[in-house]
Amino acid sequence: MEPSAEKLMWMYETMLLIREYEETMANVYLEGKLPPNIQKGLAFDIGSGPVPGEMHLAAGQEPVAVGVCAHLRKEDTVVGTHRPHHFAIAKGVPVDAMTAEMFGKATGLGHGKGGHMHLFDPEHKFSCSGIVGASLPPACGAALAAKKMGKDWVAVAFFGEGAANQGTFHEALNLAALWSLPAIFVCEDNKYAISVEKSESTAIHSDADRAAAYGIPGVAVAKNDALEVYEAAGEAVARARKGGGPTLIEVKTDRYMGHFQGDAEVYRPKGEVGELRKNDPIPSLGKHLRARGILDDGKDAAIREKVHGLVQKSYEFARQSAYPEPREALQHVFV
Amino acid sequence: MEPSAEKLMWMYETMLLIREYEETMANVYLEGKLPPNIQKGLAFDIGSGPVPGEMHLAAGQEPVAVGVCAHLRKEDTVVGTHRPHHFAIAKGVPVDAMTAEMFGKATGLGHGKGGHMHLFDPEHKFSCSGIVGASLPPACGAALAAKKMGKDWVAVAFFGEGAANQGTFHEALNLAALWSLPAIFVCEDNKYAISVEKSESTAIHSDADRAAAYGIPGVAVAKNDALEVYEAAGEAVARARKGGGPTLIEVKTDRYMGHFQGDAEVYRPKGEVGELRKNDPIPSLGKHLRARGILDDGKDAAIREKVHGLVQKSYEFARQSAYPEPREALQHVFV
Amino acid sequence: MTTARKLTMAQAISEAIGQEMERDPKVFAMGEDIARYGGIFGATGGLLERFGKERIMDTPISESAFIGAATGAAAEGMRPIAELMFVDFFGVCMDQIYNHLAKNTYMSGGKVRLPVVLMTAIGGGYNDAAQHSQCLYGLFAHVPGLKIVVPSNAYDAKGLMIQAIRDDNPVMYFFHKGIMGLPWMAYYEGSSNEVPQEAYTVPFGQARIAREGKDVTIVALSQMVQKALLAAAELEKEGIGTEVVDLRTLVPLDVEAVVRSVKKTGRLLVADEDYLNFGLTGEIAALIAERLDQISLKSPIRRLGVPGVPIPYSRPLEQFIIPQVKSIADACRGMMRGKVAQPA
Amino acid sequence: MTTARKLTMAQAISEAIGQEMERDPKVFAMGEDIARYGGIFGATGGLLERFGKERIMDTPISESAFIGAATGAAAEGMRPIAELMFVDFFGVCMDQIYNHLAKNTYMSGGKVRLPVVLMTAIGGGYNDAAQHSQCLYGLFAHVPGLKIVVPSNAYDAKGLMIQAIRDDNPVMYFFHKGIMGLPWMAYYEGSSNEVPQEAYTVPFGQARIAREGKDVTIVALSQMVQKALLAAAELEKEGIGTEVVDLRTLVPLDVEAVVRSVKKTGRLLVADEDYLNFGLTGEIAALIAERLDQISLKSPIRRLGVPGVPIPYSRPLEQFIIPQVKSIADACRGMMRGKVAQPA
Ligand SMILES: Cc1ncc(C[n+]2csc(CCOP(=O)(O)OP(=O)(O)O)c2C)c(N)n1
Ligand SMILES: Cc1ncc(C[n+]2csc(CCOP(=O)(O)OP(=O)(O)O)c2C)c(N)n1
Ligand SMILES: [Mg+2]
Ligand SMILES: [Mg+2]
Repeated sequence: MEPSAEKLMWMYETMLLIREYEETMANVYLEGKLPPNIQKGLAFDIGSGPVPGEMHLAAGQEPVAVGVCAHLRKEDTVVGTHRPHHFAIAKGVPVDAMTAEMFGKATGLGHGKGGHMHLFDPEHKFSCSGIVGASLPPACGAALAAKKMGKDWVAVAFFGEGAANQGTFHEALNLAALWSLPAIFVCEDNKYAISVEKSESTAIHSDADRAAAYGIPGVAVAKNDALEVYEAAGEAVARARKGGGPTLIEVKTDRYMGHFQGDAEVYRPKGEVGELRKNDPIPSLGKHLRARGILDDGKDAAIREKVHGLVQKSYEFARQSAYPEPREALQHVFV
Repeated sequence: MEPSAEKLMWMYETMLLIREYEETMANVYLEGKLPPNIQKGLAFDIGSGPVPGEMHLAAGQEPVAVGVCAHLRKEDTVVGTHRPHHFAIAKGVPVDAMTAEMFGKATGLGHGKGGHMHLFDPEHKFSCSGIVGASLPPACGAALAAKKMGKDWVAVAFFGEGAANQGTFHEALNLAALWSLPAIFVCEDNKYAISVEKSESTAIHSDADRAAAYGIPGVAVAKNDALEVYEAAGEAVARARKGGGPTLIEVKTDRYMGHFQGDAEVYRPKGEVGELRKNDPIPSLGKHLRARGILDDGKDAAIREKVHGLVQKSYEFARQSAYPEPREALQHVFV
Repeated sequence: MTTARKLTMAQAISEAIGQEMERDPKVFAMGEDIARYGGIFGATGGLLERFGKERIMDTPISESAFIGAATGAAAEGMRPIAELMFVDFFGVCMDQIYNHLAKNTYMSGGKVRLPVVLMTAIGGGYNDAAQHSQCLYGLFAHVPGLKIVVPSNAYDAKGLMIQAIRDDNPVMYFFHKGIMGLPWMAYYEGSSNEVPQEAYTVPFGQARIAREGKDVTIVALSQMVQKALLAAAELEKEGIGTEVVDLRTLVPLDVEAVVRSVKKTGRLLVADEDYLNFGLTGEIAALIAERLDQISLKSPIRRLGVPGVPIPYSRPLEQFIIPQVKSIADACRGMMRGKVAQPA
Repeated sequence: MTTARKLTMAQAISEAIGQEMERDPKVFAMGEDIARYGGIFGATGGLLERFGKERIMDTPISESAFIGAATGAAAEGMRPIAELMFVDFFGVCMDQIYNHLAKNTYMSGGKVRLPVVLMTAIGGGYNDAAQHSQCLYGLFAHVPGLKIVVPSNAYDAKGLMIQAIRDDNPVMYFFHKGIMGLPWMAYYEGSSNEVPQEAYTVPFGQARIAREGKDVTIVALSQMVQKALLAAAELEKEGIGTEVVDLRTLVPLDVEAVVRSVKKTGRLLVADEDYLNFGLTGEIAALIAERLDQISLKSPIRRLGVPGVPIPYSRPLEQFIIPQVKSIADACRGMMRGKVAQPA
């Protein structure tokens, strides 16, 4: 199922947007965290700078987000992970409010209360969680609600290969299969859960094989490629919309940065990332677009400029926005 | 692998013991719980009588316990469930102290502190839990300890088909497979989790198929038969002892009584239990023994008498024993 | 016009759920054995027959999955009721409850609404031992983001359940097995009372003065209110006037009702079936200790609860560690003889 | 002879574990990223290299499985140390912790010994938001069956860890990220102190008077001790003498140390980073409120803690809801002006 030219352009542009977003964040995140502006003796201070706290970036994993979200409508639900930006951007979450959230500003998605791992945008039906494996049950709930309301909406839960060993994976897949829910479970296998390699966490090679335990289709996407993800997700989404129940998709993908920013990556062979970057999925999609005749140098430059402008504007918006008043901390426990 | 005559006799006798134990308990449990000795308006009072609280009996499920435990040594670990008596008896837990525990007496396995769902006998390496799915992780731990200590001991976790949808099932099987632990996971599929039929809880027919999710052998025993369980368990135990890692075994078995005593079983088709009892695994094993020439009427009567005496003595022991002093409630939080 | 009949608490709860399900098609229920079985403690009795299995849904034994699904469905506008069969099982699904259901509204800056009722059975006294007899509402009141409802009788149970279902926030609703009025478990008669047929609400955060008295305040909730009332009847014979404050909800907590009563009596006993240490009893005591500039005590505060041990199985042991009518009465008697030191 | 060097708390903890692993082959450790990574907060730094991956074991992200496995292995005579990376994740594995690890000894009548150390990171202050910044030791102290250790400095951390490993009971060991002395997170200098090279123990249930004073008692633990000491230094300039009681362990709790200090000062502030309601602060306040026949207060008791909201992400919000040096000092100042009502 070859995507339309429009979809292809959307995927390409969105991947560029994600990549530039993440690379920009990697830089912004370092602001104020390095000597001499931090406590003496520290090499880096996670709690300083405009964007404090943990930061998990998804550069390299763009194909998973865009290949799936290319099939989604606004009414479809996406639940992401602790590494959520690529999903959020691909689902259409406004980048400025998302950035402001990570700056802890009042204009942020959650008035600065959530932060990087807790981005909630009910309008675009996006949420995520800092707890590994926590995305799957709520996605079942969204799918159940769609079914109850008689809609052909679907719900997608993303999670890492590390999360596939959490109990929620099992419970949610069984529930979704049992109730034939319009849910798609997408495992991002980026080979690592922080420092732990998949072979040290998972008894089998491909999590797609676990679909058999629930009698649902399991699809392994062996290449970090937007088009391959697009194809697998297309079938799954179509099946779910038609009432055909859930699908488990595993995508082999690549994490270009540390688990979190500041990760010294002692566990990774030197040069691994360099090797991975040789298969960067963005230029390879670009090549495909050019071969299809829908991208040329001029268009490419225009897209990149647009993306750059959007990213710059978002960070600027975040920087310029005001912090919430301290006492607002006491609001919003309940609606 | 046909069991030795001695093993066969042990299995037969142990099944008879379990059956008589459970049937006796069903009667004793009712003592003091029925009108007119209870609060006006009640039909039954779970908190009265010599054995108060919940009571889950395993009549009909004897093949699972004896078929597996026939392969075990004293040093092997068994972790049971909320329905634990058949496992405990087959593992060699002294029936008198076990009964006294359920009478809440000071001579009980846990000085009356544990009760029916919490039988601990470290000497015979038996424990259990009232929490569904909780047997699997500690069995992994016992297996890990055996491995660390360089012993060829194994650990068995029993659990119901309902428990196979709990997250611990998944986490424990992956861990055991990953670390190649000498563990055997035995699922008792008695078709119901309280009132919920397996088809309403589980997306696939046989939980044995879930072994594929962990790359370990999965064996389905389709008949409620001690010899078939014996065979499947024999392979699994032998493999585990040799360092070959874990096995998942599912046994289709039958629950002859309510989920707990007092269960009106509104969810069961009338007559179902009558049908199930036609395939009672005890007479069928008896027949096999007779065919092998190791059982005759005289021996059968002698075994039954022995079993009867043991059961009677156990209940008598429990009845005669004293309650712990109330203040003992404050002891044993810590050793 | 109000038609009242005497109902058990189980009947009152299932009536409340049924009425709300009729009123609002977005309400549905999920849980283990809640459909054909009607709930192990009868909280959904008769509802399957009326609403069918699309709205009264039996689940696998996958508490994380179905409670998490309740959160997800609520975010989409549904109003799920989930039953956690015994509160003792919270440990298999606590993450979905307290890191998500309880926090998503806050983390979203109030954008996400999660109208979920999570109901669950609590309490001991019938020898179900350490894994099936706990209360634990104090633990849930400790972590932020959940409203905590703990009724003591059928009338309140119905009104609080309707209030809970209509609330746009996550509500945990705790029913004590020993006041449900089940045909198979002893219960306190006082918990079955007159319940109007019509739907009505009991607001959160308003304690009920279950009995007025001038000498001692007993703060209690759930089954312990029934025990306190029996103790109060005893004490009355001895001329001791006992005021029983039924908290009804822990979050929100009616601090003023407690303060008002203790100001009047000068003596406070907190009687509870939850664990004594680091929980409810300490909180109530602290509320008074923080206000000793306004409140004159006649006796040190007393607390009764389960004293830092798991619930033992054996009857004499269990009876010993759970506060009983007699221990409540004795504590009150002791307080009548109490004194406090002069301020330094 | 004792050789002391200044160590960070992370170094002190890993040193303690390493020394015990050398002494006792039954000790081993399991957890996420504890091997090659040395633990996200350095508690197992350098141990993989010394002990190999059979004894320093990375696990899958399956907390129920590996913590349950710790229980199972301990029952067989091993002495596992398990790390739950952040205490905030307890919800995925609480059943294995509190229905099994914490209760099996009791339910077995004392027959089952479970020498497990479950260590975990706590605390906020670096903007890790609602799911990675909690303390929650109060919750674990509330449920019976777990010893609860919460060190405030490297010296105590080492001695308490060795004590924990040698204890035959389950011990939960909470280290605050903001006092570990990590090269990538701000920490309080007072938490890095002189630590003897040799193995030594710090007994459980013995609070430490971190500073003596005559006017106000501050009861605190973990990082809050460091904050209290800084507040005390401020207050000293104003002539207010502050006694800082570092609880060190919550179970067992050194009630006498608290009572003794409050008897002396007549004023109690409980300063805590855990949730304020239904938890630690209430318990400490109640201990005094129960003893008002022996203790004369000069001011109502004061409590500081996180006031019933999830931990917000944004810096000004987080700083506002977590008690700081200034809020501690202010509370003490307020208490110096406090009065209590005359006994009625
Ligand atoms: C239940 C739980 N356990 C542990 C963690 C700590 N943690 C955060 S991310 C992570 C690794 C996740 O690996 P994976 O699922 O593969 O996702 P990736 O980071 O590779 O995107 C861990 C262990 C957590 N957040 N939640
Ligand atoms: C985590 C948890 N959830 C629910 C229960 C209540 N419960 C006790 S037994 C049971 C059914 C178990 O079914 P199954 O595993 O098939 O075992 P069986 O009773 O058939 O032997 C349930 C739901 C529990 N004890 N623990
Ligand atoms: Mg990964
Ligand atoms: Mg079953």
